[in-house]
Amino acid sequence: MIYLIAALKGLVLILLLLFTFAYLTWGMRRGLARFQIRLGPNRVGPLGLLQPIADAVKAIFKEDISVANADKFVYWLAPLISFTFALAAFAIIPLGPKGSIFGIDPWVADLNVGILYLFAAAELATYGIFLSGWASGSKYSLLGGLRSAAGLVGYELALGVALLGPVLMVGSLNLRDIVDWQAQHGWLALWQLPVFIVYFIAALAEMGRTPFDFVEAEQELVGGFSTEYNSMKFVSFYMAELLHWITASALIPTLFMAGWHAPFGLPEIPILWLFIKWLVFIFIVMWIWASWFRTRYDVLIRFAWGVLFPVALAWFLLTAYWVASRGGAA
Amino acid sequence: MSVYSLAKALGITLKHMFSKPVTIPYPSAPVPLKPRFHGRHVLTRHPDGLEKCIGCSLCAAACPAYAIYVEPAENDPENPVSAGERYAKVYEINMLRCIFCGLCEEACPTGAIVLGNEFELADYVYADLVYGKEDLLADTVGSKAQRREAKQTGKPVKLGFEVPYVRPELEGVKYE
Amino acid sequence: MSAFDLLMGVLLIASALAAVTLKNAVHAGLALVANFLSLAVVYFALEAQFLGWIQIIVYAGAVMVLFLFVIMLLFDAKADVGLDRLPWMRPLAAALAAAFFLALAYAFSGVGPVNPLADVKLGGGLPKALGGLLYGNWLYTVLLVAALLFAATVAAVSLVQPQIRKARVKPQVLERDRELEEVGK
Amino acid sequence: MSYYLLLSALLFAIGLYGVLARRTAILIFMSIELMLNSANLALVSFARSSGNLEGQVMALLVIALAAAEVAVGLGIIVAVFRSRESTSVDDLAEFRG
Repeated sequence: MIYLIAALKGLVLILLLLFTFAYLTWGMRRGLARFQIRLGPNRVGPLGLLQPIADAVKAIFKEDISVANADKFVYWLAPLISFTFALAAFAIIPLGPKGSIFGIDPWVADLNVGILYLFAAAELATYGIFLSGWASGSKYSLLGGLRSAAGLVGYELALGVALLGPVLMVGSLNLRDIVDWQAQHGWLALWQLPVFIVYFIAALAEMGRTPFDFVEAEQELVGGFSTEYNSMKFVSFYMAELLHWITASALIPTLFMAGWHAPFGLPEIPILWLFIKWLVFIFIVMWIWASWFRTRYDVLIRFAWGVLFPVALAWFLLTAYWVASRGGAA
Repeated sequence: MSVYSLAKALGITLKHMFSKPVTIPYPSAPVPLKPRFHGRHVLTRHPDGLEKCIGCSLCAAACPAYAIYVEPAENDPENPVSAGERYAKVYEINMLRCIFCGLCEEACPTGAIVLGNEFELADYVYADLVYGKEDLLADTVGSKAQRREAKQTGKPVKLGFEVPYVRPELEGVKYE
Repeated sequence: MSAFDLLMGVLLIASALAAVTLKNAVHAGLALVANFLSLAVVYFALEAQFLGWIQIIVYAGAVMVLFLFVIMLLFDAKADVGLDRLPWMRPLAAALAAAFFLALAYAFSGVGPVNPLADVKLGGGLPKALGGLLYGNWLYTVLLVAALLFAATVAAVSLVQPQIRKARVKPQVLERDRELEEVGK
Repeated sequence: MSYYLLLSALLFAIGLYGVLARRTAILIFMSIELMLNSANLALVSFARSSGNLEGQVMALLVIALAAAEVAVGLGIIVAVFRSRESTSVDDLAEFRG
């Protein structure tokens, strides 16, 4: 019975995420257009609201071409991996308190080691990009794939070490505990400001968004890892990319901004507050996307090892000293 | 690269976000044209109705794309077509060759050929893009394709631009 | 032994066999990733949650990405493993491996079956339970491993950067040297 | 005899076969990882059958060691490839003595 409920919740969550993805493509294109003083898609339906449906129809009916030079098995496997693990990470984000949605817990899984799960999902998701780069049998794709792996080595460490401080303060790897701790003691973004910034920058790299979108890099790599993909296989890569964005925008408030709890003593409504915080981060990422340039990937690696990692490590040691001097986590 | 310039970039895009989009949704909204726009040619007339073109072929000589073909004929003194001795019996411009440079306008001694404002010239058949006198004279509004469509639907020709100024050389041309 | 145990066993052995027999190096690497992932699931079943996640993060995530990265960097696009120069090695290796397996199986035969769940006090293998041990009895071992990791990092960095000194010589100079050498011949 | 110990022994044997039969340094290296993992599996199942967490601690340390080993090993492979344009162990025979 437990498994059935979890499966149903997972299904609902997947559908929700796919719906969010569809309308994020619309919102993203409209939003980016406004940043560039354009209008964006507005022809299909009122305000262009039916655009995602038109896009979906187009993608489905497009001819599915495989490259002759490709490694068939891996070529098919890569989008699947990318898409699956991009979906997986959202499963442990709590959207509200226990039993708040019609008596059902608003999360799919409540893991004691939630943060480890997040890292696992994030790392496995890079395999999709990495393998597609190799399997396409094209040098642009291969370069894109290698860049993604090289970048991963750079930012993943900073991402992990940045979370050590918060985990040490809260004394738990469970996301629910982290959220509840923040409701009592205040936002971790304030307690742990330096690593919050480090985490945000590393998360940008993990999403593959500007300024770290060198994996795709249309101008020099013709689309990078996804050059040789089209039709639904391309869409699943695109989905994975946007799902990373969706997940990270929900994860950062959960980890650092008290998740679903209301800020400033406002009335608590499950989902609503997380949704608002989510929108804020979606907007910030889009804003950065519209404003900044792309870095080279060696710049990211140097930045990650030379700035992000030392800052995160120093802050972790500081937090460890502070927690130890208080005699353990709160 | 500095934090300041990154912040400045963010500020610029944010400012742009709250300014009015520059996009013109063209087919549903008219395009405001610039005063020096080079559109489809017009053969203008004198106020008394006589054609300005005297069939001298200077425009054809000036045309770098060899798009103009003029065949002159003597005017009937009783019933003149143009103000001069001769008039253009045939005046054709191949719109597929024309590069809209305006040299014909420069070369014309009588100011007969003027590059007007129309630009919606797309058509299906090659031959339809060779514009004759009847398509170019001042009282004709719209391209061949537009006029064909207007004839089929029974509505007046719909032009996709606004004329925000008066050009004196476009004598007698009315864009409604 | 449940159906789950059997399934995981089959997955483990099949992916391991694929990893050592597949011709294409990237495919072999992927089989190894599958092996590590199923091993992580086995760890979960054996009440070693933390270890299972670490297995996924470190092995499947970091180590195998490095492996595949090097494979893609060094091999050509198809990454086929070259010709076997010692064809008689294969059956011999199989025979040796089989003998080793029998020896191990004999050595393990005295060990009893896995205890039923009731009388196990592993605490699910969560970090809380592990931490006490890791930073208690095993503290010095952990420190030694940390020192080793640090040494390995330094070694890896210095290993792959030996040509920096060479690169300081200007390419034009190298070219001139090469030409002089050719003239000398 | 425990089922997981049997699996562990089998994995170790497969890894041994890989080490002996493969000719490419990276693939030999991957087989060694397989053997390390089989040892880990044995440790974890010992921990499970004796109700003692120390086996898991040892497995954790082995994973950390493996990470160090991979860093150095791949570094060596890349360095050798740079000077020799090959990753086959047969081409490295002149390293002996």
